[in-house]
Amino acid sequence: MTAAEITNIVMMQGFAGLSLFSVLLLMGLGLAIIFGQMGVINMAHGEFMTIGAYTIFLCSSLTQSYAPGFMPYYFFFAIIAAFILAFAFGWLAEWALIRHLYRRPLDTLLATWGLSLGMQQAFRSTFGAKEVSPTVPDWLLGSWMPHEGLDIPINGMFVMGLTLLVTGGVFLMLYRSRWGLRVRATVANRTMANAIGINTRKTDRMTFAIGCGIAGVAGAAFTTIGSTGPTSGSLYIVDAFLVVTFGGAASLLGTVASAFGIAQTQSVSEFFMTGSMAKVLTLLLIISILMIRPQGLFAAKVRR
Amino acid sequence: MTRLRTWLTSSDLAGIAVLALVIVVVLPLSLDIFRLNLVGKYLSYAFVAVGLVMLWGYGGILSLGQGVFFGLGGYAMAMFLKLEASDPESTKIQSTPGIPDFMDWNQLTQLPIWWEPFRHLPVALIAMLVVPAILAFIVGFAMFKRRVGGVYFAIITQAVALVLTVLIIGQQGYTGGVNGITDLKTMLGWDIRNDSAKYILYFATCALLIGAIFLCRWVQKTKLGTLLLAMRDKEDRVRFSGYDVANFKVFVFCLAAMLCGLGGALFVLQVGFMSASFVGIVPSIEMVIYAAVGGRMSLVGAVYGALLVNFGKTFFSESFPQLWLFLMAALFIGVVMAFPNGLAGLYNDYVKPRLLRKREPHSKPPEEQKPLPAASAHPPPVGWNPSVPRPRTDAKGVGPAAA
Amino acid sequence: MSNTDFVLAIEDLTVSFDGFKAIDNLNLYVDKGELRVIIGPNGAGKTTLLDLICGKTRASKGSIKFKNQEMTSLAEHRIVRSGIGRKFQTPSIYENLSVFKNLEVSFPRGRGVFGALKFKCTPEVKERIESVAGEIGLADQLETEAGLLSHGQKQWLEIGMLLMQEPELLMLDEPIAGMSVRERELTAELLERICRNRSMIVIEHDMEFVKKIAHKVTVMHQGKILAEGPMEKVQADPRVIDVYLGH
Amino acid sequence: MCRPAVSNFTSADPTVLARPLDRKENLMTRRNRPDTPDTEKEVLSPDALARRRIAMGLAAAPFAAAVPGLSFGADFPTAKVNTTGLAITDKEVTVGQLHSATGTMAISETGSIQAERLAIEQINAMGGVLGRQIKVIQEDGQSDWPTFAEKAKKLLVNDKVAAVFGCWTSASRKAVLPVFEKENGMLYYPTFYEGLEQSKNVIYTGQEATQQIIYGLDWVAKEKGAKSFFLIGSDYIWPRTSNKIARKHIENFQKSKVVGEEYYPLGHTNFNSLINKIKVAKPDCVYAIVVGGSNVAFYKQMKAAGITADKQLLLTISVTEDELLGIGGENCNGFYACMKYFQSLDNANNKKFVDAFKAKYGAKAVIGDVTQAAYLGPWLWKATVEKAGSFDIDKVAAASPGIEFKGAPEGYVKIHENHHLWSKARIGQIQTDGQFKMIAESSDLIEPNPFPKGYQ
Repeated sequence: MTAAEITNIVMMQGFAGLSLFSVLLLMGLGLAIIFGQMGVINMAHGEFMTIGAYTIFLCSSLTQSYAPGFMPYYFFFAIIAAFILAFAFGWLAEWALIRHLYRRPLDTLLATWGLSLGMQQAFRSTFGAKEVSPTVPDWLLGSWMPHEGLDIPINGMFVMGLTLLVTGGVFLMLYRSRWGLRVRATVANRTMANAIGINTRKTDRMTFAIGCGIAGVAGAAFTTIGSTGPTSGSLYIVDAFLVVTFGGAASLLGTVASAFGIAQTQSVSEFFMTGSMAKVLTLLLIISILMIRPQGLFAAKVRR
Repeated sequence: MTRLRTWLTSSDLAGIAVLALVIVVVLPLSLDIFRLNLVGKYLSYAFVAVGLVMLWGYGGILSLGQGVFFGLGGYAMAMFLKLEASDPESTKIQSTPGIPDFMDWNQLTQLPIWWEPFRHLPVALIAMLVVPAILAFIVGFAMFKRRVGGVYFAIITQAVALVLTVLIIGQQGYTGGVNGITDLKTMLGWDIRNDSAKYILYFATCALLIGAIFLCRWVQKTKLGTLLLAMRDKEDRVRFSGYDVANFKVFVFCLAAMLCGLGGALFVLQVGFMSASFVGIVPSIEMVIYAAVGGRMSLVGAVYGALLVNFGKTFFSESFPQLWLFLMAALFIGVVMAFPNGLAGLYNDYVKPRLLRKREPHSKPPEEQKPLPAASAHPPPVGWNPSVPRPRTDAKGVGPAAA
Repeated sequence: MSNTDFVLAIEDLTVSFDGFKAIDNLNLYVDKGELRVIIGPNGAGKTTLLDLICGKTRASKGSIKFKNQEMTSLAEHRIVRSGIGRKFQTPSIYENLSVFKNLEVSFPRGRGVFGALKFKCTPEVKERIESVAGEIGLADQLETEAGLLSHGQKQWLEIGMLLMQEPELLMLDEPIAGMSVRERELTAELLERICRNRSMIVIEHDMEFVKKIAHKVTVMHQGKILAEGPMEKVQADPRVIDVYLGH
Repeated sequence: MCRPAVSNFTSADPTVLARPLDRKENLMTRRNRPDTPDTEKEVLSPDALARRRIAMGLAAAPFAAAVPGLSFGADFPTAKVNTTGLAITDKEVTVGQLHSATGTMAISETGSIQAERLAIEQINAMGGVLGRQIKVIQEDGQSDWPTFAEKAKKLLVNDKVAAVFGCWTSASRKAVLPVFEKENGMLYYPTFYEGLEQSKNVIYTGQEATQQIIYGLDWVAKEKGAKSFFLIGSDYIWPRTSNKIARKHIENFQKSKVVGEEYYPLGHTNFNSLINKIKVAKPDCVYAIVVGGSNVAFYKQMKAAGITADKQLLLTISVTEDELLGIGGENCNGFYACMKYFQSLDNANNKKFVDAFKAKYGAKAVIGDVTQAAYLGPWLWKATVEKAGSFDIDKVAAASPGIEFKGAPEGYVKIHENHHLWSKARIGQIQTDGQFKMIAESSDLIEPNPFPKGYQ
C-alpha cells in the first residue's frame, strides 16, 4: 500500500466520521430543543423523522409523474415541505397531547411512545409495509473525486451542509430571535416568564413544533443515505437520545460535542473491529461516562 | 352478602384473594390448556409488572430496561434446559455432539467455560435471581449514588437494554443470537412440553406470583415502604432525616430485577424458549404499560394489567391485526392522559364507592379501614360523595410519577 | 484551633458559584444550648450557610466542625446521623402520609435498608410519637393526611419530625413564615421549650419574633458576617442599620 | 373470535377464475365436488381427462402428471382422508398462514402472504384439494419469534389446520419448529436459509445455503476471474452460516482468498467505515448478505463512495426484487445476485404467474425469489395430499419426497428426500428499473444438501 493510498483512506475515514457526526447531530438537534428546553421526552421523534422521509418520497413520486423536468430541483422544496409537515404534526401533537403532561416527564415518555406506535401503523396503512425509495436527483448520487482513489460521497457532503445550515439556524434563532429569548426565559423560570407577559403555552407549542420540524428535515436528509419504511424512525431514536443525554440536556453546544465524540468513537472503532463490537464498545463507553458524569458533558451550572 | 361487600371494600387482602380465585380457579376451569398456557405466559410478565409497581409506583423510578432482567433470568433457565436437551445422543448429527445446536452451527467445538455451571439446576436457579440483582446493583449503585433519576435514569436503562441486545445478538455462538435458545424439552428428565406439565407449571407460576405479591405487600407495609413513598414525595427531606436515599433505591431496583428474573425463568419453562427479543427496548417499554394499565400503585392491578394487555394483544392480533398497534397506541395515551391510576384507580373511584353506598341502608358503623395502596392514604368515610375531589398528590397538579 | 467547646465551629468557610462568592471567608461559633438567630437581607447567604452545614451544598474551602468533628466531607445522611437537624424554608413534609407516619419515618432507628425492613412500631416508638405530637400541638391530628394540615401546622410538623431525631443542633429556616399572630406566639413558646437541651440556629426576618427568642443574633451581608451579639447591640450597630434595618 | 381474519375462498375471485380456466373447466370442477348433485357424476373417459389437462393450462397440468390415474370423480370420504381429527369437512379443508403482517419483518413477508393467497385461490378455483375448498386462517406473527410460536400452537392445537404456510426469518422458523414437531403439523417454509436443518414436519420450498452459494461463487470465479473475496453480512445466523460455507468453498475448493469478513447489527445504517475497509482490502469480489433496512443504506452509501459496478464486482444472495424497491435500482445497477427465481424469467409458467399476481395485487407489485417460493407451497401440498390420498400429516410427510411441480414459475421443482427442493440456481444482473436480467443459470437442478460435508 502506498503512502498516497493511506492518505486517501485516512481522509475518507475522517470524512466517514464527520458524516456520521452530522447524521447524529441532525437527529439529536430537534430532540435537544424539545428535551433540553422543555424537559419533554419525545419518543415519537423518530416517527417525525419518518414523516420527513415520506414527504420526500411523495414529492419525488409526484414530481416524477407530473413534472419530470423539475426532478433535479424538487429536493430543496421537498425538504421545506418536510419541515412544514413535521412542524404541523408537531404542533398538533403538542396541542392534543403534550401540553397536558408538562409536569409529568415520565408520563410524556409513555404517551409519546404510544404516539409513535400509532404513527408507525398509520405509515404502514398509508404507504404499505415495504420500504420505499424516493428517486433522489442525479446530482446527489455518486461521489466527488478530487483525485484518483479519493471518493468523497456527495450525499454525505449534502447532509453535512444541511446539518451546518440547520444547526446555525437553530443557534441563531435561539440566541438572536424573540422566540429564542422567550424560550430561554421560559426554561429559566416558567412562572416568572409567565408573569412578565410571555405566553409560555404558545412558546412551548412553538418549541415543540420547531423540534419536530427539524426532525422532519433530518428524516428528509436521511433518504439520501438510508432507508424509508414505517419503522425506520425507531432505528434512530435511541441513538438520538444518547446524543442529547450525553451532551448534557440543556446545552446545544453539548449536543454538538457529544455527537462529534460518539461519531468519531464509533467510526474509528468500526474501522478496527467488527460493526457489532464497535457498537457495543461505543454504547458501553457512553454509559460508563454517563455513570461518572450523569449531567452529561456540558451541564448548566446552577446554584442549587 | 353485606359482610362480603364490607370485606371487599375494606381490605387489600380481599383484592389478592379475588385475584387468586381468578387465576387459580376461574381461569383453569374455563380455558383449555392451550389458552391456559398463554395465561401462564402472561402471568410471567406480571412479575415484571409487580416489580414495576414497587420500582415505579412506590419508588418513583421508571426503568425502561426491565426486559434486561427478565431476559437474564430467562437465559439462566434456558441455558440449563438447553444443556439438558443437548445430550450427545440427541445431538449426534452435529459435528461436535453434546453441545447446544447453535454453538455447533457457529463452529464452536466445546462448551464455553461459563456455560459449565449451568449444567446444575441449583446454579441456574440461583443465577436466575442473583445475576439480575447484581446487574441492577451495579447500575443502580452507580446511578443513584450520583443522584441520577427520572428521565436520565430511564434513558440510561434503555441504553443498557440496547447494549445487552446487541451483545447477545453479536455473540451468537455463545447465546444463540437472534434465534435465541430454542427447542427446550425437559427439566431433570421431566418433559415440560406435555399438558400435565403445563398445568403444573401454570399453578407453580400462580403460587409464586401470589407469593411475590405478598412479599411486595410486606415490603410496602414496612418502614421501607413508607420511606419509598416519602422519598417519592420529598427526597431531600428523607435524606436530611438521616437516610441514605440511594441505598433504598438500589434495594427496590434489585428487588424489581429479581422479580423480573423469576418471571423470565417461569416464562422459559412455560414457553420453551428464550431470545434476545425480550431484552430489547420495545418489550421493556411494553412491560411498563402493564403496570400503567393496572395502576402503578396497585400490585394486584399490575397483574390484571399484564393479563388484560396481553389478552388484548392476542385477541386483536388474531382478529384485527391492522388495528392492534392503533389500539396499543390508544392504550398508552389513554392510560397516561385519562387514567393515570389505571384499573386500580378506576376501581377506587367508581366501583368501590358504589359498593360502599349500597351498604349504607344497613346503617352499620363504618369499620376502621386500612389504607389502600392507591393514591389516597385514607379512604373517606361512608357515604362519601365521589364527585368531591379527594386530596391526592395530583391535587397540586403533580402526578405520582413526577417525583 | 483544633478542638473547641463549641457545638459548631465554622472557620474560613467559602463557597462560590461560577466566581460568585455566596459565602465568603465566614467564621461562626455556636455554643451548647444556645439559640442563635441569623438575620440579613435577601441574598445575604443565610440559607446557603445552612445548606453548607447540612451538606446540601459543598464548601469550596474552609471547615465546619460539629462537636469537633469535620463535616465538610461527610455525606448528608451521616451529618444528620451525627446530630444535625434541618428544617427547610417551605414546609417539607410527606403530604400523602398521615401525621403519624410522618413522625414515625423520622424516628432515628432502622435507617439502613434492612433495618427499615425489620423496623417495628413498638410501644416505645408510639409513645415517643405521641409525646412529640403533643409538643407540636398535633396530638389529635395523628391520623390526618399531612397535606390537609394548615400551613402553620405543617411547619410544626416538620419541626416535630426533627425533634423525633433528637438532634443536638437544630437549624430552622424561617419557621414562622406564613403563620398567624397566635401561631407565632405558640411557635416562640415551642422553640423556647425545645431549645433547653440542644443548640439551635434559626433564620428569621420577623424582628419581634427574633427579639423574643434569640440568645444571640448574627447579621449576614453579602456572604460575610456583619455583626454579632445580643439583639440590642446588633440593632444599634450603624452598619446593620445601614444595610438591613434601615431599609 | 377469529372470524374477520378468516378468508373463505369458496367463491373465487372472478378475475382469477376467468383467466386460467375456461367455462368448461368450471363445469368440471364443480362436478367433482362431492356436494354437487350427482347428475353428471360419471367416470371420465381417458379422452375427457386429456382434454381437461389441456384446458387447464400449465398451472394445473403437472398434478395430473404427478398423480397419474387419479380419478377426480372418485369419492374421498372425510373419515378416510382425515384420520387424525384435522379441521376437515366434506367441503372444506382448513390451512393456516403464519407471517408477520406487522412489525419490522412485515416489509419482507407481505410478498409471501400475497403469493400463498394467490396460489390458494387458484387451487380453489380449480376445485380445491381432494374436492375440498381451502379455507385459510391467517395469523400475524408480529415480527416477534415468541408470538410465532404462540400462533403456531394456536393453529395446530386450536384450529387443527391441515398445513401451515408461513415463517420467513430463520428465527421464527426455529421458534415454531419444536411446536410443529411436538404437535405434528406441516409447515411449508418459503425462504432461502442457512440449512443445517431437516425435519419431517417442514417442507423447505426455498434454497438451503449450498444451493444458492456455490453456484454463484463458481460463476464469479470462472466468468469474472475473481480470486479474492470480501464477505459482508448482517449479524445473525443466516449470513454467518452462509459466509462460513462461502469461506470454506473459496479457501478449500477454489483455492482463492478471503480478504475480509464483516458483520453489522441488524438495522445498522452507517457503512462508511466498512466501505473504507473494502477499499483497503481491494477484493476482486464483494460477497454481500446484508438484509432489511441496512440493505438500503449499504447500497446507497456504496454508490456514494464511488463503488459502482464498473469498478467493483459484487455478488449478493440477499437482494431480490422486493429489496430493490427500497434500495432503488439506480443505486446498485450492474451488481449480481444469485437466486433461483427472478421476476423477469422468460417462460410460460412465469408469465402466467406474474400476470395473475399483478392482476390481483396491482401492476406495480414486484415478485422476489421468496415470493415465488411461497407460491410453490400450496401447490406442492395439494400435489402431495392428492398423491397420499389423505390429509394426515404423517402420510403427507411420507408422500412428499418425489413430488414434482412442473407449473412452478421458476421452471420445474421436485421435493428431495430431505424435504428440500431440487432447484436451479441463476445469476441475475440488477437493472436500473429494479428488475434483474438473467445472465446465467445452472444446467441441471441442484441437489439440496442441508448438511454439506466439508463445509461445517
